[in-house]
Amino acid sequence: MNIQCPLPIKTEEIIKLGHGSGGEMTQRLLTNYIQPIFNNSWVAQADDSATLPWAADQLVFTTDSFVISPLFFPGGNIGELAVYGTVNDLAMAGAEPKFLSCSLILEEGLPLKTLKRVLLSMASAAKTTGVSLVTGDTKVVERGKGDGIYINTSGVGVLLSNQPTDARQIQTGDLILLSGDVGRHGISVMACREGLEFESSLTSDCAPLNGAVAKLLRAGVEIHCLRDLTRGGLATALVELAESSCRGFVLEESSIPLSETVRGACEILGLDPLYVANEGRFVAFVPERFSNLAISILRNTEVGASCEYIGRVDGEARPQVILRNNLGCECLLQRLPGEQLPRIC
Amino acid sequence: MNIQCPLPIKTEEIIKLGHGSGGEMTQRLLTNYIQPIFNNSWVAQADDSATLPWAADQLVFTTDSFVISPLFFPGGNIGELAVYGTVNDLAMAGAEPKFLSCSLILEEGLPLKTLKRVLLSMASAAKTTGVSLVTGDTKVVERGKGDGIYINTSGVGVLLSNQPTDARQIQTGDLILLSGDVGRHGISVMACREGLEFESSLTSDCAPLNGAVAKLLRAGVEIHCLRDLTRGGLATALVELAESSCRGFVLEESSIPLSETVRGACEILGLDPLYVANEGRFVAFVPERFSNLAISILRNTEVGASCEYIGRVDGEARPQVILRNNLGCECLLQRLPGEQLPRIC
Amino acid sequence: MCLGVPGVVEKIIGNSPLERIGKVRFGGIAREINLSLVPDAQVGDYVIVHVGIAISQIQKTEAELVFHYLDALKDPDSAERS
Amino acid sequence: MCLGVPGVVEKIIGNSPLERIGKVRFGGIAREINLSLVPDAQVGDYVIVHVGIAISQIQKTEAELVFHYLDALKDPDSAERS
Amino acid sequence: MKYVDEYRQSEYIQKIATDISKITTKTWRLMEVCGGQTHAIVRNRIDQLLPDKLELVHGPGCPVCVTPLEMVDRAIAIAAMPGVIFCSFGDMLRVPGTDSNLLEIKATGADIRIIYSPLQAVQIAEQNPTKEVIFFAVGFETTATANAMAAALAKKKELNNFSMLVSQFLVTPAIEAICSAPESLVQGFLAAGHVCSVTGYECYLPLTQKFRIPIVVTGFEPLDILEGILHCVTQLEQGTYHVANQYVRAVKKAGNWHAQTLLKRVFSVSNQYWRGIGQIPQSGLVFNDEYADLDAGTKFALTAVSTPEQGLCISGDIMLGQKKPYDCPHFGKKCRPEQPLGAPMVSSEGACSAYYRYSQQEKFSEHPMSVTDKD
Amino acid sequence: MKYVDEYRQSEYIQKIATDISKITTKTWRLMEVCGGQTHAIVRNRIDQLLPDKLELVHGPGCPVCVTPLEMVDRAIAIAAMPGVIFCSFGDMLRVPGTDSNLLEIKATGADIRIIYSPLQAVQIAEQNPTKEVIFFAVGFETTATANAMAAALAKKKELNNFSMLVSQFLVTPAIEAICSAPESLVQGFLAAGHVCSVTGYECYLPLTQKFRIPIVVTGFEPLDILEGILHCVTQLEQGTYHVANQYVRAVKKAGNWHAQTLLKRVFSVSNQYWRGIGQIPQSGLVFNDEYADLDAGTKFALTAVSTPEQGLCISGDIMLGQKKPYDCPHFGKKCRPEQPLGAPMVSSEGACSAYYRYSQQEKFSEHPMSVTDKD
Ligand code: SF4
Ligand code: SF4
Ligand SMILES: [Mg+2]
Ligand SMILES: [Mg+2]
Ligand SMILES: [Mg+2]
Ligand SMILES: [Mg+2]
Ligand SMILES: [Mg+2]
Ligand SMILES: [Mg+2]
Ligand SMILES: [Mg+2]
Ligand SMILES: [Mg+2]
Ligand SMILES: [Mg+2]
Ligand SMILES: [Mg+2]
Repeated sequence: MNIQCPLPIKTEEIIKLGHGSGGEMTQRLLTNYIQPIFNNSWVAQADDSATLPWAADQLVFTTDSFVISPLFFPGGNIGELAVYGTVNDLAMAGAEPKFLSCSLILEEGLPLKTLKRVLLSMASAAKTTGVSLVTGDTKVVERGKGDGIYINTSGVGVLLSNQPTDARQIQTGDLILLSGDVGRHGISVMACREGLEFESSLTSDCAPLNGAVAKLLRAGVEIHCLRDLTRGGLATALVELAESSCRGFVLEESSIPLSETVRGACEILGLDPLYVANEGRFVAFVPERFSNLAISILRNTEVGASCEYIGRVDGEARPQVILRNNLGCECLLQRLPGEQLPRIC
Repeated sequence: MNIQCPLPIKTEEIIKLGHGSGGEMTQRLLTNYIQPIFNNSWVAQADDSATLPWAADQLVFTTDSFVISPLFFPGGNIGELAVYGTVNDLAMAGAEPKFLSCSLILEEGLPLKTLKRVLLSMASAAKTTGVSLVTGDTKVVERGKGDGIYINTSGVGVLLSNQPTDARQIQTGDLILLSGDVGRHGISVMACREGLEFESSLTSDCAPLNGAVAKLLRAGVEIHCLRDLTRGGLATALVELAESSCRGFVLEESSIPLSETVRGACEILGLDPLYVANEGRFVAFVPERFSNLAISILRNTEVGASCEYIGRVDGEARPQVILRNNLGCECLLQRLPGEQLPRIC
Repeated sequence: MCLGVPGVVEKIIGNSPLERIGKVRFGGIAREINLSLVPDAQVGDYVIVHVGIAISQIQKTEAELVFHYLDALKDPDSAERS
Repeated sequence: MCLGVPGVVEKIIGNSPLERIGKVRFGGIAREINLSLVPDAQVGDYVIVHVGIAISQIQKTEAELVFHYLDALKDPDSAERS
Repeated sequence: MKYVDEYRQSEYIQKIATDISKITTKTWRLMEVCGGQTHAIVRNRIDQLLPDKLELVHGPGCPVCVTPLEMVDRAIAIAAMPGVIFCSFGDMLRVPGTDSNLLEIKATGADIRIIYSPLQAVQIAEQNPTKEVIFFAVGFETTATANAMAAALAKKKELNNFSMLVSQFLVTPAIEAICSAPESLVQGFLAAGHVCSVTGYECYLPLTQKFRIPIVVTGFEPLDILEGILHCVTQLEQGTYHVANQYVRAVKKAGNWHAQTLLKRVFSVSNQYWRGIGQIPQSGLVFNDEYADLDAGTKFALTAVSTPEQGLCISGDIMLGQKKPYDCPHFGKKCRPEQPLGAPMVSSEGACSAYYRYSQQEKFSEHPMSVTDKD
Repeated sequence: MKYVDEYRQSEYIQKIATDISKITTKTWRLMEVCGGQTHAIVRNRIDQLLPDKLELVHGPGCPVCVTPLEMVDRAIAIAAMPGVIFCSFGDMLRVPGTDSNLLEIKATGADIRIIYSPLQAVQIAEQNPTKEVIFFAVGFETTATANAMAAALAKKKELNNFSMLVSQFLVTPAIEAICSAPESLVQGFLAAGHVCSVTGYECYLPLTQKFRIPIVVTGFEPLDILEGILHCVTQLEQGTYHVANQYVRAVKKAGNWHAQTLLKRVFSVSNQYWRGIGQIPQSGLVFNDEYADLDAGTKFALTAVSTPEQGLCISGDIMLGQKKPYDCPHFGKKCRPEQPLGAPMVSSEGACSAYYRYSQQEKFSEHPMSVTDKD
């Protein structure tokens, strides 16, 4: 047997198990990457926790782990996603996001420059959304036990309004306002996945929603419920809300915004765009008397420029979602059993 | 070529990618596992966040991801560890832990009954420590991109005392109280690792520390700083504190409790027990006048039965840790560069 | 069975036997498609694609027949189709 | 070089050529160790183990010599060692 | 999208639906042969546009549904072997084998890749010379053409780590079998447009005459299907029976000569077992001698294993148009999309699954969400 | 722990240290040959117990330090091959090769296993018949004995997927080389107890006579080392030079016959290159003909690659006792344990690393924590 390559190519600077050992290498990761990039007094203290000022008698608390592949996709990356995702969950509770934690699970072999890009994105996403990344953790897992980077962010926020904003507040007659066209995130990620590659100029809808929500609430718009559309797409989010609220929703297919790119990709892969993932879209349940105000405010935000009313809450009490399609027929929307797989027929 | 096994053995119930799709399978995981096991009104609401009462003007916030292999080890498992770890970080800030989040990254193929065991452990650990697991998230990663289960817990708590408790409060003359013998967790995990296996009756020190801390603080013991010993062991924790506090510490090797088992394992593997991981030990910096009170209270707790004063804060300002060994010589303790590897010489 | 999606040929890229490859656009996306079984399809032509392979070329004139018929239906007298 | 740790033989498990295996205890832990190179070591004997293999057997009497010498040092007249 | 949007326009749809209602005077039972048609019908709820007198029944044209249990078991056994990359279309992954399915085998560590095109499997084989790459080549004539392309390319590239587990079906013998069944209630067929783009429709001419039954080739858009129904009902009402081609824009009478040539180059016609239905003579496509070395069935010889079909699933009756999913006692109870008992519940265009997903609104009280299950 | 704790008792240690101080009247420079002794000295700061007149210098007895650069590069190249499991002791993983080290190669995907015993490598080979298992067999006589056991077992089990990349060193020729160097300042040796448990110490008799220098075999506990120093200084002060055995409880004059027999069965003596020092005649152990098929160096023939040592590291001078780590201009600056420039900074008993870790208290102002570095 003869070895082809007498010496391995010089490896770039990468994550090694030692970076997760809690020793000198971990310390350097903290002082050379995390602290200067996140740059606030809490991470500078390098404690295992942050002690924060709090001036409210309620606290909204949420968590999400981000495990996306590829780490960088058209229109975003895992770092942005991790900040926006948690910020959005707080915004959806009607809260102003205040503080975020950042816990990294790094796979041995990750280039340090990739980590740096992701952390810089997180810092800039935090700045955009007005939150601080105040506490964190870093673990390193062996090669083949991770996928580059997994990020968990948890977040705390304060309520913006005294009115509760959740599924139980949904009322018959509420209009359902969708903030923009659906499916961009899922399709733009799929477009760069091995085997399904296609050409498109599509970018993910990945965006922070707290600004738009704050504008609506501060303008006095009464919002009964907010929900961001994530993994299961528009359909799954609405089915969940129908169940939690014990109300029926009726949607008009023709009013649901959809880009030509998302349509094309869904056609060739046999996917239903209503079940494709989003990362910067939400639905708001608005009583009719606020409907003009709400849409005019949302239209003037970056994330809501293409918003539309897509349906309303039905008088009937059945907790279900009916889609009235372009042919005039009524279809029941349900959760998919598992992931949506590309079909051949 | 002939196939040996004509049909695969019936697979047990396992995690599939569909469980992370956000669809029906995800929903079932939530309603059949998470909600009944964590069992509180916030997870029952199944929102993406929890809105919690808060009656304090400060908030302690922390996060940790747990990536341990094996998932079950003598004396504990990843679920307990994930709850106690975050509870302990809050306790170390002088806080009473209130609410925890739980974010799971599950590897395709994980048996559901393993997941259930871990979740039940988490629920019981939460009960023991008096916290509620109020919000969560579940992601599923492809086989070979995880290691069974990774868990992130983040936690929020309220300060127990008006006195700040952190490295910057450490004062010259403070005594360093160590809550028990060191290295049990690291060695008991190593004992069941492939290739290093050895026989011992050792169990991990994995335990919640909030009860003991609360007792000390409520009894009026003035504590300047608390730190739990984790990845880098006693030595790394103290080096970090010496740096943050800009003080020098002097330790007496003879007063550091160490079990015969940990000693034996460290001898044959060439490891230094002061750098071996712990999960239920802490150091407290106590002014001399409270030293008798502190040790008598801590001795009466389960986690502090073998506690000892191991050293004191030196008058000299050099931020370093000196270990006075059994021979009467002085050794400087420093961080290890990376992980501690077994040695042959 | 057999999901078939119409797309327009934007470019012919390769032309070896069994590997006549073209870029075909479907709405907002484009993809490389094997055009070996529709050797007459040229840039601008529409083809029906199934699992990455074009199985037939769309006949423009024939495609319009149904709409002529339907448009004629407006006129209640011409409801019968040839 | 050559980390060598003394342990006590607790049990002889195997005895084939090159594979004389015993359970050896080191403080609170025990491990299977190859005893082929210390064929005389029996249960209760101490051996020096290097990378899983016993390389020598500890001689009890010889081990005590140094302590006799040191204990004798208390007596200022016997500070010289043979 | 051109050639898509036009065929979904509400105004045209309404017109043609009205037309159908106008001419329908009796009860007629039509079978849409193909799963893609079923999908279009149920997804769009086209049934809501049709007069009550018209009944649509679902045919056997879903490869996911008719691939024999034994073949699924074989696929699972091969995929579970070490050193193997098993490539499959997404829809085959959930099909239940005797004890497991491909998705579960994947979860326990098998390297199973979901591909969009058979040509990708060939690429994967080229890129992984040290692995055995097996492609699960299921399908009717349309997909078989693509499969043949993959085989021919692998041959040209002289890959010897590539093989295909074939489970291929022909539509015409199936239609003949359905018509021949004495208990058959089907009065007209909507034949599958994409199959006919390859095969043409000359083969249907003798059938219309022999069984005195209309056969209309249709496309898959709502307007295509409605137009096809209109053609078919028109014939039935008039008592005529011939082959009509609704899908003129993509189907020629003689089909695609290049595709047919390629198919013949690689495959030969053989007897074929259809899951739930049984053996149909001359209804399958297997490798001919020249391509026999690409046959994964031979390359990975499976010690014969008897895999009798379970008695629970009535998929055969459903695919032959004799029963509806609602008639199955397990439908929506023991058998649900996330836990299918039979293949028609697997693919979203499998008849049972399609019914389940889009017809729940009529029977909300039996909503599966309320069923607590072990899972 | 028996035979450990007694040798660490403060009271005895103080007594013997006092004894040493009492008898030391001149400046003496002793070399502890073995890295294990260095580790014990520096970790316990035994230097603090000795009179200023006594100087301890570190010898070449650390396999991590003396394994040639080329051998490390070879290990890296083999470990990076697909289909390979590369087994190594933990300490070898951070040793710098020309461009990389084993830990980095592991991080980029190589299957590198840290083992506690060479016998585990044999087990891994048995359990993974489809993989090539290579064990990086570094060491002096003690470890070489264990390596020989692994080789003999693999032979007995007829494993043909197992091989060893050997880099083995003999202590006696190294001591002779140090003594022969005209610039040598070493006046007495503390020989390595564990090596002598295998070899015995008869081989040292001619050396003491030829170079008129005392050699004392010591154990590795603090009391062992101090007693060894006492023996050595006693001889020096009295002007005598013979071999003394402090480690009587574990070392016999003739050593371990069984171990020697096993060593000879598997290995033969050869010339050997020592990193930082150069070639020393008859100072290595390589496979003899009967075991040649286990030689990974032959099995995975590496196209000869010139790997000249970098000029930066003065490890040779350090290992020959001519310089101290502090004398190296890179010590604690460019060269630190987490980023070693030379092998002596790698293993915790490498001379430079030991000095770095335990001697920082004297030079706090140069504390590396304050060095900001790219990393
Ligand atoms: S519902 Fe299930 S069991 Fe019944 S026929 Fe359909 S697939 Fe078979
Ligand atoms: S400090 Fe580094 S460069 Fe200098 S001799 Fe030691 S190992 Fe070599
Ligand atoms: Mg959340
Ligand atoms: Mg979210
Ligand atoms: Mg959300
Ligand atoms: Mg942490
Ligand atoms: Mg990976
Ligand atoms: Mg923490
Ligand atoms: Mg912690
Ligand atoms: Mg901590
Ligand atoms: Mg979530
Ligand atoms: Mg794994």
